[in-house]
Amino acid sequence: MSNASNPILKVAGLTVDFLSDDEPVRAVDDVSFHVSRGETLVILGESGSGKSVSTSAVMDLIDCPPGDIVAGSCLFDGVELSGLDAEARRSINGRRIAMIFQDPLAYLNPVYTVGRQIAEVYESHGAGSGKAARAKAIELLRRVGIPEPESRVDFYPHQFSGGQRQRVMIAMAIALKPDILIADEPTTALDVSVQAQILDLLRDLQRETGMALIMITHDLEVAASMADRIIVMNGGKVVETGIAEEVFSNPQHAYTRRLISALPHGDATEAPNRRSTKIAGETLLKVENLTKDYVLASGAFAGKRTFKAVDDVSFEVRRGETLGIVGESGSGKSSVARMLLGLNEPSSGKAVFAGENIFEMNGKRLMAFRRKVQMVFQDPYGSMNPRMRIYSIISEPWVIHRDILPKSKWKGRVAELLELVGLLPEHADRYPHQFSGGQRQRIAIARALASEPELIVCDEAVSALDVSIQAQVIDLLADLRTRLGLSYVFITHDLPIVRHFADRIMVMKNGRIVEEGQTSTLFAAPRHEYTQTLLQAVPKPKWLTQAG
Amino acid sequence: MTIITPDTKPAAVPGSGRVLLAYLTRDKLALAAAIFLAIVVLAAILGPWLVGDAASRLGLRQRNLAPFSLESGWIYVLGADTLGRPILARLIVGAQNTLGIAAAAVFASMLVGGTLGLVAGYSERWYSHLIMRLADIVMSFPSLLLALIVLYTLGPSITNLVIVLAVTRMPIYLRTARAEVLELRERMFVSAAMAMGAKPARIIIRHIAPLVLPTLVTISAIDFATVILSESALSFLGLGIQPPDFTWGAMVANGRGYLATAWWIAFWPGLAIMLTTLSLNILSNWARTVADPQQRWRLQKLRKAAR
Amino acid sequence: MIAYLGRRASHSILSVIGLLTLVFFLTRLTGDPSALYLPLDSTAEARADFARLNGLDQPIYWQFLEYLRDLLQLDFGQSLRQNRSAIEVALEAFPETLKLAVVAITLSTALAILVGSLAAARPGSLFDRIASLVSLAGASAPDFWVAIVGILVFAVGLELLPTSGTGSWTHWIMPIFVLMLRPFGLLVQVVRGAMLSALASPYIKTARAKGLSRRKIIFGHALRNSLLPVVTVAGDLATSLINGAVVVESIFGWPGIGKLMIDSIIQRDFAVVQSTILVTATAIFILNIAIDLLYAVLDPRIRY
Amino acid sequence: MNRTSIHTIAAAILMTAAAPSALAQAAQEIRVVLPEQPANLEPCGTIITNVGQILSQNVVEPLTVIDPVTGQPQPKLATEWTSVDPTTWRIKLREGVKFQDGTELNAEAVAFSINRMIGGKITCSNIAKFGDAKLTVTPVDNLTVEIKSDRPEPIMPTLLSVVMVVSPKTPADQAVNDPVGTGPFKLSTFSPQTVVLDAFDGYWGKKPEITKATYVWRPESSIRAAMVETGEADLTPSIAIQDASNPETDFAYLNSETTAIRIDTAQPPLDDLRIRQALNLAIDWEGLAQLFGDDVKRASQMVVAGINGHDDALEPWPYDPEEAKKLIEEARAAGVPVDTEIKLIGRNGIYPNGAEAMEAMMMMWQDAGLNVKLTMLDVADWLRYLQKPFPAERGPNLLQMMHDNNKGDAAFTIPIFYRSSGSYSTLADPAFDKEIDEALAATGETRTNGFKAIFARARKEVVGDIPMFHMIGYTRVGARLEWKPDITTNSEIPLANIAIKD
Repeated sequence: MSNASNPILKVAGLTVDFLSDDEPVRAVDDVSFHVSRGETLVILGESGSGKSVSTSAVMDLIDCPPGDIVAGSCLFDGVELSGLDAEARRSINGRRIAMIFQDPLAYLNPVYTVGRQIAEVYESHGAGSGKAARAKAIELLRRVGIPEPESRVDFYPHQFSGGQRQRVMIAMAIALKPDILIADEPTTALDVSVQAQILDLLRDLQRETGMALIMITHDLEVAASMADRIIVMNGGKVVETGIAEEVFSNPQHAYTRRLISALPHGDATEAPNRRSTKIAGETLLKVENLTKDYVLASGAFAGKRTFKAVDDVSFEVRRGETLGIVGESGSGKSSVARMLLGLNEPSSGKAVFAGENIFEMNGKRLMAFRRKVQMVFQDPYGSMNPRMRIYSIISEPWVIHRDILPKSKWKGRVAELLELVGLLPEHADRYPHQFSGGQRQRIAIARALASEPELIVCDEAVSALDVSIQAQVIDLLADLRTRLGLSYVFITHDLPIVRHFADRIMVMKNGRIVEEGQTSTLFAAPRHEYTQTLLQAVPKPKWLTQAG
Repeated sequence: MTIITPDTKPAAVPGSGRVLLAYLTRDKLALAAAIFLAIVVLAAILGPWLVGDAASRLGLRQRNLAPFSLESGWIYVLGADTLGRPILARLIVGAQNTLGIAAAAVFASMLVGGTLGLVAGYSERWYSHLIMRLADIVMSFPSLLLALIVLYTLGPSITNLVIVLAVTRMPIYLRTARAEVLELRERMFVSAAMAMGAKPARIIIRHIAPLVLPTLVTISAIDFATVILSESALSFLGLGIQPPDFTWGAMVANGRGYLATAWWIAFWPGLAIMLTTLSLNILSNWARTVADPQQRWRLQKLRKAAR
Repeated sequence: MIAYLGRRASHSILSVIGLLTLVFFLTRLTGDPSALYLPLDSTAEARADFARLNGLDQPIYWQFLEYLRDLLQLDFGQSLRQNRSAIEVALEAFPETLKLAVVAITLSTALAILVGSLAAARPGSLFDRIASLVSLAGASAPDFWVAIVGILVFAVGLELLPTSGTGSWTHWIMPIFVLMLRPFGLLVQVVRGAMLSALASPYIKTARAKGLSRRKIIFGHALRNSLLPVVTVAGDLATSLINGAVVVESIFGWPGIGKLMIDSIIQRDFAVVQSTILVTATAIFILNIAIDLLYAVLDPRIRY
Repeated sequence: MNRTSIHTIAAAILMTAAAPSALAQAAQEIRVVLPEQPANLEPCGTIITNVGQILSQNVVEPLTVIDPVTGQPQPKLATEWTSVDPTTWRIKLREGVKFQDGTELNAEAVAFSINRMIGGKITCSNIAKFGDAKLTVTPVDNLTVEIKSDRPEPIMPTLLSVVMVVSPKTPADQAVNDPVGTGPFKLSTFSPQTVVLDAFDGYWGKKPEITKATYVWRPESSIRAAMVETGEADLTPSIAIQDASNPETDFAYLNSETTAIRIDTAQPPLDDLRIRQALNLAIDWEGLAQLFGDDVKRASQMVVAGINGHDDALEPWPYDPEEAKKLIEEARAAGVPVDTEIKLIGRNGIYPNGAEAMEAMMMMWQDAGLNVKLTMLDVADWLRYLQKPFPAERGPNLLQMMHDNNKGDAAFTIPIFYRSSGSYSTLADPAFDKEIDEALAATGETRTNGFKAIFARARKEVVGDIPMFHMIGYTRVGARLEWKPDITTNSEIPLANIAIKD
């Protein structure tokens, strides 16, 4: 399938710096790649690897300054792009090379209808305007699978779901049947099942138009499922390049190997088991018939319209156990967490913790409860006050709960906690923004541990992290559980992550529990249709699917 | 388990003095503004000591003395006012009242407005609604009427002038603080603190207020300029600072009748006001650029790599 | 939507009532108007007559109740100074101010959008620097000072424009110019700032990837998204103009509500003070609601 | 098109647009620019400057007018007056006078006008000149009225100069903004921007040259001056001294206003005569005068020359800082609390450069060794200090004042300022009261000499005030007008006296 002899785009020796007060930061260092018609090239790398910058350079999307294209050539269909004047360059963008982005909500202009934004592509390249452009836009929307395109063409981006928005972006990109489509992390923010649909769409379109596809991703499974060829980037450099199957089956570079080993494999035997070893029989938390209604609108005549975010959920967690709650966005899993932490009020139901209903607690009792249950949040950037030093962040529970620790011992204990989570005592003087995402999540765990809890609720605690870091943080959590006898409620959208960590798994959809069971049982024989979909939605390597 | 150390060196924080100074030198206009403001502040602090009582000593024989003549001494270089007092000396002494009043008014309105805004934004109790209605009322309450009421009931004094100016500017801070809080209280670190059991007071003071403050400080720079101008408008209407106290605004207002015959009486203080407010605006623009990670590079050295 | 409007309107009415109550009692703290309306050498008897004629001899809470009773019958009281209905005086002056404010705010917003977006298109360029400096300098000068210098230069010195007053369109030039200075200066900064952050938004990357022209990106995509903060600030400035064009009105002899307000305040013409505040406050609250509605027009994500 | 030509065209457009307003003033029409908008046009308020300057002698006419030179009443709508007995005056009215609404002027109309003034149903400023006198008016025949007062009123003919006669069709129980009088002009428009007067064809006297007068108002003196300079207006009765820079058009006039500082003689240390004398001596009067122009007259008493009772021979206080210091030291030695803070209370906008004058005087008194502190107040606040009852906790204070007596007789001055019952008076001297009462009851030479003696005693023995200056007003008159201001200009600008040069 690859047609390396006649690439449509050939990038050679691309080097991009970002300038500031310090030494220039080299984002992309001597990167070369090429792609041919009908071929899919995947650029794989973790955050900060320079994978997006290299394609932005091809699209002329880098502002210079502060960007600085130090060297490199981009030969597109025989034309050197870097030497073109603005007008000529513009005629290539959108018409011959198109691009889609990670977060379509941000990348679509919020104040214009999608129809207008699609029609704009035709208008600015002289390919139709007015009614004709609109008709074409409707056709495109139909092609990318937007239902009722005739009416949805006049909707604004925020009126679509995440997957539909990405479809709109794709429609806009393929409007003029470009030679190359660059897809920058197109499925990262989407649920697994939606991700599969979008990837299918991209594959179909590529088959139809014969365009070259450059796909940027950090997700090894996505990469494997799409790539003909693959280049792996790390620290701005290409560390490995080759035919996808070869790279995956026989990685040459140490970094690639590390990435692939961090992957939570479908095959249970390969990865270390991080499940609990000792689970006491004692029930720590028992949730009964938990329900949360949100009032959508209340009019004088219409009456209340309510939406059940959590619908009659019951489960229990035993001491030393890890319960995984899995569900896609809108499944109600986070609402459960917030109610357990007392951040939101439930509409009805009970949650008995150590013999007492959480929702009826107040005053002293509630304070005592808050010591025993802690939370680790999804976003390690947002869950810490950016103006507070690490010392203040970790010691805050002691300020609130005066009886935990005398002030004289705080410093020592902060150092202990930092070491416990794999950081250094001297980090206590720094601010959150001086740490990487994984390190911040360790700090969040240290803070959670500060009040000596019995249960930690982790809400998507590793979802925002790079794959290799995810594994490290889960290792840490597993290790702490063993050492401190903790229990976890581990909430995630990513089924594979909990496979080796959770003892039991509960799958949620639309506020209800659809399936619950021991992890191994659930993975081996998913009973519910939805669980099966989730498991199957995990992308399969292209070479396997094509072979099969 | 691997120990992961943070990146070798923390990035240059745009808070450290040396970095800020470097950014300042790269924007010549901002540098000039900063130097001018520094001089004005120095004059305000040292002024009375520098010129002694020259600013209030009568010189009826030097009435409306024209500027740029050194015959009567250097202090008369900018001319003399209607009572023959040297304008230069009055500018220097007037800086103290002008800046003092503006600073006190801005600080007071930021403090009160900010606090009320924090409360109104965080809580949804009845008093939050009351605060918002109160803000509405203050917004549509004519500042002139307030000035007169205060002038009449409390008497003419600098403190009372500060009260008037502070009250009229307060809603800006209140609304801004509230809007910020509405957004901040949904942030995860606030949820985290709540989950830990932190009381509302602690969350507001420890977690939300420090993040609202920079926005309020940015507004206050522009507001400082507004307050100086409002104060001079009050003087124009006779409701501002009352003799024998004076500010630049009052100097312009009193000298305005002489613009056709002795322009310097109103010109110099007008220029002082203009340069001061202009400098403040320029500096706050500069500060915005510094604070914006997207724009900060404009103030950086941008040394390119060797090719 | 209608529920929202209803809620806003009820809040506004509440605020207006609160405002009027506050004004009623506070203004009466500022002294007895009879001292100002009667000659200095009037007899005590004449003063008593005056108080009786104007209802000032009643206890203040009684006066307030009477005021409320009259309000319900749409009687807003008599002007002490002008011998006629206070609301009539206020409504006569208000359009004059409104004309000035509307023209000044519209012009300065339009100009500021043009200048601000051009400045933001090439940040740091000569145009950007000059535009910022000039607009800020204009916004930094005391307006009465600019107005008087303007008259001396353009009317007396160059004899190009009339000094003051109303009449032909030339009479509008200087007052509008002076009124525009500050809004224009502030708005240029707001537009520029909003444009810079809009131009750094992801959707601008999309537009560039689509191959749109620079002009379309700046005026089509970035500008439209920058309008929200501009509308907010322009609304605030319009509010202050409705309340405070007093300096310009006073200097240029423009018979607006600001001048009326200051005259009434100084003369303790309480009924007129209350009526002008009723008129301006109502206008301000209507303006605020209109701005909220404009938000929804400008940003489809906003729905009430 | 290049830039220069754009400029030229722009300028040309501006010129043509501006031109009509200047040309619109046809030969017989004038525009007058006043400092303030008249609040209303009630004829009973003509003693208020901005009402009187429009209405007085133009729309409405009084029974008598005061001669600006002699201070004596002259006939206007009244042609003769005789005192029947000490409390009764018989007034003969002019014949053939018609109101602008066609009604005839007769005794009934005059009785109506006076009863309207004194009826208490409208706020009437003019009536204040009569003090607390009770009047009864009876028409004797068609053109004769008899006015009785409850006590002797020797200056009744002078007082009649504030009686503006209005048409009997005027509502008696409410103030009006559309006065109808007998004057040579009738009111045409009264809007928030202008007052327009048109000539009245049926006027009884000589027809004025001017056919139409438009009044506008601008608070800024420099703008009023500019308007006359550019021809946008023909006349402004009041500009600030610094704007009176063109001798061709700018005329100074003694405007009957006298400025002074009142000393609160009841409060120590001001109850000590030496301190009061020192206050007078410590001021550099010549320097201070520069604030008000070269033409101001140093005042030794509260009325200007031409007012019955003014004493030309009375010397004002000289400037003698040494003597002032000496007096203060003497007082200190005698145990007077010289260092007590004395409040100098000024009023915003009382007269041009008023605040500057207060600042200057404060500095001079401080130099002399007195602890004087200036406070500037708003009118209403200042009035509390001016008029009885004074605020209880007022402390020692000096009050900035200005007195305007253009009614020809010191009776409008002396009792208010110097009698213990006077509403501005801080004095309480029964002997002085008696002297005042006697002078007020007298007529002719006795009256004049009595007043003179009172002024002399106030200046030399009592020292209850610090007379400053007899003030000067400045007018700017457009080149095409023939008109000079006089002492009455502050209260009236009769259009009939204005001529248009060819």
